[in-house]
Amino acid sequence: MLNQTSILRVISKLLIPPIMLFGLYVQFHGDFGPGGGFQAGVIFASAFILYALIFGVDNARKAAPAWLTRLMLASGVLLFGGVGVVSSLMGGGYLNYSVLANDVHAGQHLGITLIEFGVGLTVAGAMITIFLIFDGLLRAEEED
Amino acid sequence: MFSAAALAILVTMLLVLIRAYKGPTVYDRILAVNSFGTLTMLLISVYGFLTDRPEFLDITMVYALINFIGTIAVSKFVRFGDLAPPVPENDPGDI
Amino acid sequence: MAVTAYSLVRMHNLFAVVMLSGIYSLLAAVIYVVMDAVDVAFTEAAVGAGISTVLMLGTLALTTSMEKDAKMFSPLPLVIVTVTGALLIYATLDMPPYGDPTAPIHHHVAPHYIEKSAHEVGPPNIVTSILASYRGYDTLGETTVIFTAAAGVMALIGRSRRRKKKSDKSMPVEDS
Amino acid sequence: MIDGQLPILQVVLPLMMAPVTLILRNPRAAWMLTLVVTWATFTISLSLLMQVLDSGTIIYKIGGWAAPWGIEYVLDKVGAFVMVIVSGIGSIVLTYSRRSVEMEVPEDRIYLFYTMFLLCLTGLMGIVITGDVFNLFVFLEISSLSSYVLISLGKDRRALTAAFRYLIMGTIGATFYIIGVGLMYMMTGTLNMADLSALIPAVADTRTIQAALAFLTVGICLKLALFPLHLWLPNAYTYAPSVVTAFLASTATKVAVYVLIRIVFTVFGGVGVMEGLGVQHILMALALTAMFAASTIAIYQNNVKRLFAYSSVAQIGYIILGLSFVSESGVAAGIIHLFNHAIMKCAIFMGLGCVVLRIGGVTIKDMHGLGHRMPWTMGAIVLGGLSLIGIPMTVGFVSKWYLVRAALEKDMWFIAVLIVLSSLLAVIYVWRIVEAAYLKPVPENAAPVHEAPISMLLPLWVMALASIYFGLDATNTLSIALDAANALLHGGVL
Amino acid sequence: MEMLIDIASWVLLLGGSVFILIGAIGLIRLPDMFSRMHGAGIIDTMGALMLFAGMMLQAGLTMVSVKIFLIILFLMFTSPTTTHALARAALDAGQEPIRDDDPTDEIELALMRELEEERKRLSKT
Amino acid sequence: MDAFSGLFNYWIVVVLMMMGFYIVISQQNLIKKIVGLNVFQVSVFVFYISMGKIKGGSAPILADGIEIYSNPLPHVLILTAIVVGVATTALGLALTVRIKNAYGTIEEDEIEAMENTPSNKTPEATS
Amino acid sequence: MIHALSLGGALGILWLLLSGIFEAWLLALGFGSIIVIVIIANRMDVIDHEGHPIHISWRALLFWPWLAWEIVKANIDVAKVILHPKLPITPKVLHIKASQVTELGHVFYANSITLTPGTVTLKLINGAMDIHALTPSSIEGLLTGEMDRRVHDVEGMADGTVEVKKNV
Amino acid sequence: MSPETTIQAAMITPLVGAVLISFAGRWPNVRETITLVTAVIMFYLVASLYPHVMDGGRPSLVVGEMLPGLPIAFMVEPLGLLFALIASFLWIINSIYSIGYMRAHNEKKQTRFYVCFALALASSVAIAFAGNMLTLFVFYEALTISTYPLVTHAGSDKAKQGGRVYLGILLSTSIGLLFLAIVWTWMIAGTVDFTPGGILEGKASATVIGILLALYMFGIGKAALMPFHRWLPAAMVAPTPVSALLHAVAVVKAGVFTIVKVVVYIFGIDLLSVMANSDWLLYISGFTLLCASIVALRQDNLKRRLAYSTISQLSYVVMATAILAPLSIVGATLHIAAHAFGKITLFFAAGSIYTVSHKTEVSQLDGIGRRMPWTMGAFAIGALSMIGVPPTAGFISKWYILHGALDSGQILAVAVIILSTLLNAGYFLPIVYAAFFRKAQGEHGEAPLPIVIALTLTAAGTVLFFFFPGIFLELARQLI
Repeated sequence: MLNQTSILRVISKLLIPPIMLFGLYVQFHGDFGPGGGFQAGVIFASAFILYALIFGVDNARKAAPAWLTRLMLASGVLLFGGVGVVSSLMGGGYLNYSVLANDVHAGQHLGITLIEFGVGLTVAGAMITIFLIFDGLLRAEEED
Repeated sequence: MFSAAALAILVTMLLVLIRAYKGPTVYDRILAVNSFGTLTMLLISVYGFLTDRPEFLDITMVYALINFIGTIAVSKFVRFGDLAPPVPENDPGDI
Repeated sequence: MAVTAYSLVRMHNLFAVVMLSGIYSLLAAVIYVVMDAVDVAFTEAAVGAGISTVLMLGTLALTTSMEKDAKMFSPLPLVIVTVTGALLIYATLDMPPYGDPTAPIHHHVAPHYIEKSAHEVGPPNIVTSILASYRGYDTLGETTVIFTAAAGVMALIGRSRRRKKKSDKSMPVEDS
Repeated sequence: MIDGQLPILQVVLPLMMAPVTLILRNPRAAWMLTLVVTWATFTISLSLLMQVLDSGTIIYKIGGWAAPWGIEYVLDKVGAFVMVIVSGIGSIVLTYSRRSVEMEVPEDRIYLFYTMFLLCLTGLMGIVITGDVFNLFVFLEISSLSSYVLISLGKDRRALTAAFRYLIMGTIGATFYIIGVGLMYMMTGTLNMADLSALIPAVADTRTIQAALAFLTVGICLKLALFPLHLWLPNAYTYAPSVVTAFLASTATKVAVYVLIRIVFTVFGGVGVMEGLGVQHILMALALTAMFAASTIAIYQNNVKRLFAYSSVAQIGYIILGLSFVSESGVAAGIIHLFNHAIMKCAIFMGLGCVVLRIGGVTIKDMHGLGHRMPWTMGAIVLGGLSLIGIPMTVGFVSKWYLVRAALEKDMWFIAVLIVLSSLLAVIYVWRIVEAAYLKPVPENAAPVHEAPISMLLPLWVMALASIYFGLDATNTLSIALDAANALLHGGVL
Repeated sequence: MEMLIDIASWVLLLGGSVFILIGAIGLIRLPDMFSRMHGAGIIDTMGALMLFAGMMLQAGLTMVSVKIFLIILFLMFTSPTTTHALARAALDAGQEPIRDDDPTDEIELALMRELEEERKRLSKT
Repeated sequence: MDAFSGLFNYWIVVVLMMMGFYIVISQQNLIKKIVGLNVFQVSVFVFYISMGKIKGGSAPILADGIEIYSNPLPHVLILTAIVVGVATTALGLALTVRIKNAYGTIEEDEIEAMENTPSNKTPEATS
Repeated sequence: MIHALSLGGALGILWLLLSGIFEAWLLALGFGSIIVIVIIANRMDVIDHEGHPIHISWRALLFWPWLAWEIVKANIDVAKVILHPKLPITPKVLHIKASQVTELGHVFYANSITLTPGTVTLKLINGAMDIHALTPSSIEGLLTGEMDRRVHDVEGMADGTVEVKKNV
Repeated sequence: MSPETTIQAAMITPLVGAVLISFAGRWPNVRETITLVTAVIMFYLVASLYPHVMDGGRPSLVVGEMLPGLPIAFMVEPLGLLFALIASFLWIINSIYSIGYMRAHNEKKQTRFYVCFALALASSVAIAFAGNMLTLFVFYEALTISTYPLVTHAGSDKAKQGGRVYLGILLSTSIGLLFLAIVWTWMIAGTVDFTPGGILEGKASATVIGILLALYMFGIGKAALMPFHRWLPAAMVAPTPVSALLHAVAVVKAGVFTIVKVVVYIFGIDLLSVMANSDWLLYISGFTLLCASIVALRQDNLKRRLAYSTISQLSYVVMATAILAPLSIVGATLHIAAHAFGKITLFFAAGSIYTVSHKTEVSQLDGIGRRMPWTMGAFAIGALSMIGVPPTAGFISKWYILHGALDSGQILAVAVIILSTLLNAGYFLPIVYAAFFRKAQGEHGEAPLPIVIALTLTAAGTVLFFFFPGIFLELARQLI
């Protein structure tokens, strides 16, 4: 991408960090307002998609290599499941967060935050992966 | 008051939609969709005030965001995708 | 919305179709907001208008943006759809009217959430409480679905496409 | 303490291992892990079955929330039984899978194949065990999505279109299902099965509930490929990798049937609904059509996998027919056929997988003279085929016995005759293969062929012998099926 | 004061409504894609600004206002960017704006020639 | 008349659903099918959400001074369902891409035509 | 480094603005988030003067109101045209050289032009832009070069060191 | 060894044999020795049950429950023992014959042949000892399946065709009719155990009984009642030892055996004799009897002629059963045995002719008796037995049947028997005549030794049967 897209480039450089922050904000404020892990993941990923759109897939791949997205993808599920396992190990049922802390509320809160984070991780990972694959194919085709 | 605004927005949406349907080029549609997105943002915000629960502006933000990224993606797509719309390419380099 | 849907049927330019489906999704989101489902609207906005559209565009770029001309009109789908629709309309006849606070769904399970969730779980957003705690298991499933989709896309069109291409050529049709 | 957690472990174990295989990325390691997991689930489900048989239905509250508010797991006899089928087939197929997968799936996708396999297993287990109609939908989708991927991993390009068609029809089915669930929810306000079954009688006369039943049934029938809705199945089974075919053919549709049982008998309270609303007759008609139409189509197939795919459609007809009798022996016949058909189809498709491994194709022509070239493989396939026909000493006979009995009990003479006739159609298509394998000469230019590797033969024969064992000694399986049928018919207790 | 703010916000809201309507009409009436962009611009800028400002006034100094402010900020950054991106895409695809065919003055002609040369140069590289 | 207005909402939703459904089953183009599927599903979601709405209710986020909340449960369900929907879409699109690679077209009837020609020949040649 | 810090700071403010909740737990999360984002941004290589223009002076604060006013004027202008029964438009494409030094400046200028209805930046190449204008009056506004000057002012004394970097 | 263990052993022996044979496939001598040894052991085991049964013992054995309430059970009663005795004894002889035949023809896949043979025998014995209808059905089907590879042994298109007809008719009748009948019986009676006097008495209406009887009679396709007789001629493509197995040792015998067993133990003679609507069976079997004989007259292919003869002979048994007189039942039982010996002799002879001269048509057999005196001698004895001329086995059985028919006043049956005897003579005697009194063609000698031994033995058996019918007669009498 030559400097043809200078407008896009500059603006998106400006915007990407705030978008990511917004994503994380949504992630952690799901308790209070609308939103939660899923939406946060999507927003976070969309920041990344924007980056990939502007700076190209290759750069995007450098910033988020395959192993990283893969790890995000997997660890989100693992985190979610793990919270469940831990809670059942601690004597509650599966996904019974109340036992995670001394206080029911604190436990629930901790649990919810953790699993939402897991959701967010997976979703972000998934979205980035899917997008990059699609876009990567596109590039590959152009090269042909 | 807000309802008047909401009504105006709805009418506008309708007009914009007409453009989106009529085309005639892809770009007109994109333009229309983009405006439509803005209108949606406005509508949601206004509706929030209409029902006295204006806290949900986060949604509006998401819309703004998605609208932006969506349009960028779209225009990038029509620019670089190998599927330029069926426009006779008489002399592409000329303005 | 109906207009959007209708024109979706008629449109042949796939690109326009994708744009319209984006609009459709936006409209749906507005409706969600109107119906108090802010979380859902949030998600629909992000997903329907955003991710889906982008993905569809990617696919269009990889395939083609024009649909072939209309084929012969076949009545069968129309019949199926009419029957299904009629069945649904029939089903609506005994439904509680829209927005009726006395409808059964507002009296069996939901009140518990509304009244107790703050006490039992904590967060003021009831949707979050249900999503993450009461029905946390659904959410686990949901996460898994997303995981499945991503892994599936990886499996289908993931990298190392070059190699795949070769193998595609070497054995195009197995039993011919 | 672990004991109490078994039900959840059953689903969560494969679920959590799926990401691990994704991270591992090593085909062999992924296989090993998956193998361990599937056998573990099998063990667990066996012990759960014992537990259920001993002490009745197991209920597990997820997240510690009581039933209508949270999601609960309910494992009754039918569920435990189906779960044993699914995990058993899964573990056998997986033991068998390594070589076959290496051959049929691109190498760099193998670990993803196992990821998908685990997810599919998760989904199926989740469906079986859950006591919540919406949760069921979620797991249905997990299993469906992963099976779309699994199918499209086949090398033939037609696998792709097959998977796509499956995706479209499967999603329509799932959407119908949620429409149905929505309608039910609208009238009752709950999603819990037990709760629903308690609340539905009060509103059973409303048109909404009737429509809900219709939508649920159609949606599930799409998934289970009941006759006019089966269009996705033959191609999907034909072009999917053999392992996938073996697994899906013997589990996925079975689980869908299970869902139908759950909805119709547990949620809607069975007898009244079936008889009152004419569902019974519709299902019966469809099942009979399936049995005949699909078997007839099967006779004309040249691709053996496709042939057996159509035969699956026909066999699903048997199962549904059994259910549609709404009598104890009928439902028991359905359930037992569920089990039996899983075993025999698994054996057949695994056998075909061996053939693919060695010959490269499974058209009738490829099978020529195969009886002498791959005696063990063909032997197992023929055993499976005999079972399909319903020759005594095989599991197929047991199912047929009960089906006919159920028909006669209801004085449905005609249907008994039809059942018997349709199994004669099975003779024809099975015998086409037998003749090709044993009576046709080996093609002259055929390359020398070895018998399939022992790692594949062993699981194959375990299944083949199982189909004989359970044909000879069906008391255990039958008593479970009869118990389950009894429970389902009398109040549909979970 | 209360009253004043109310009136101000009403005016803003009404004005915004009028402007978005005008923008939409422009979107319909204007002859080609490039000129329509101006119509869309009205919606994005004036309309949105006024409406949001009206809402801000209603909300007073709360989180809501802050958020609206952020939204406006975001909009002001993105809206021209998207418009530009779109225009570029259209141009690159060979879409040409309708122009008044007789150039008003010499300067413009010269400018255009220059432009054309530059285009050619670019297309070579 | 009252019943009519109460149900009118649902009827619109039903019409929408059926349009989506019609697109899915009548269209030949694979992408359009997926779009149709989306429309179908989204309409179903709207149906769910409209179930949960209570007249005069408010979004189910607890706040002071608000008494009536709409039913949050459908929202939760639909959140999940949306995710499932997008997952399906992604997979469907990926499949479409593969199909395009393998066949060079994404029109169903053309694909069928391509499939039938060789596969009809093969058995004839063999038997 | 300084960019990273300032980005962190800006993000911190943003977080507080968005969140409005000052609980320790959430603040900690916010802090963590910011660190993560800075790291990612670093990876993405978007932290530089373009991505985070701290050097833009306070003059921006003066510029924006002016711009807003311009926008209003232009809006009314275009609105008139649109509502005019004859639709008296004379679309033209102009070529303009921007006087700003940095690309950031160009972008600012271009965006400001687009933001004012009646003119749209079609193309920006090394400070040379094509502008599509709807009416003669909107052209006039451009040809006076006032906006150009003002943006230049905002850009401030952009240092050449940064200038070199960006063309790499 | 207790009788129970003996039953077990008798059935397991051929299975073990089959396994051993398949392992010994590479060494023909070992393989054939095993076959013979197995056959002998099995015969010994079966025979050792004889005294026990004669003493009135009914040793039984329950292997396990196949379906709830439906065990796989065995019980030795006289009829079954008779059948088992015949089958196991003829297996020995047939094995000897097979060895000669198969070696002389250099047949391929001999191992499979012997394995399937052993399996078929195992099934036969299991059928013979079956304690209930389910068990019988199970092994009935096993017999069908295990003989299929034998029928299609040649692997040619013709063999395939024959195999199709064979399997098609046998499976469709058994699955289509017999199976239904069994399930239905079970539902009516709550059991399918073989019980003296029947299990249906007083449990079902006359119509139902009639339908059931029809289902059974036609469902037992192995009894080759018209119109389900076509599999027998079709199966003639098989090697001669297989034909012998089908016609004499196992398959058709299993069919008629099942019919007798069903009539006696499921319906009960008393039940049927008071029912007016069982007469049709008589007519059908009579019709089959005559028709098959007439068709046989017109066959030039020797084996086909024999096949049609079998069809008609089987109908003797069915008819004898249908007469429902105690004596005729005895006759039916005896005829199973008599026909077995006679027919195996005939087939052995046909095979022997084919082995040496490759002649298959009746018209080619002129003067062959001079070149192959042993063979044709045996053939003559067999033919006489078929006709029912003393001193052969056929006479005794026919005599009992006639007696029974006369006793119960079934004049029609008497007429049919007499007529068919004439027909039998009509299609057998010309062969014998031509073989011995026409001029010979071709140059060849007597058949290989094992073949000659085998057919001599069976011919001798046929004659001995006439003089010492005691063994079988006693058993048959116990039946009543």
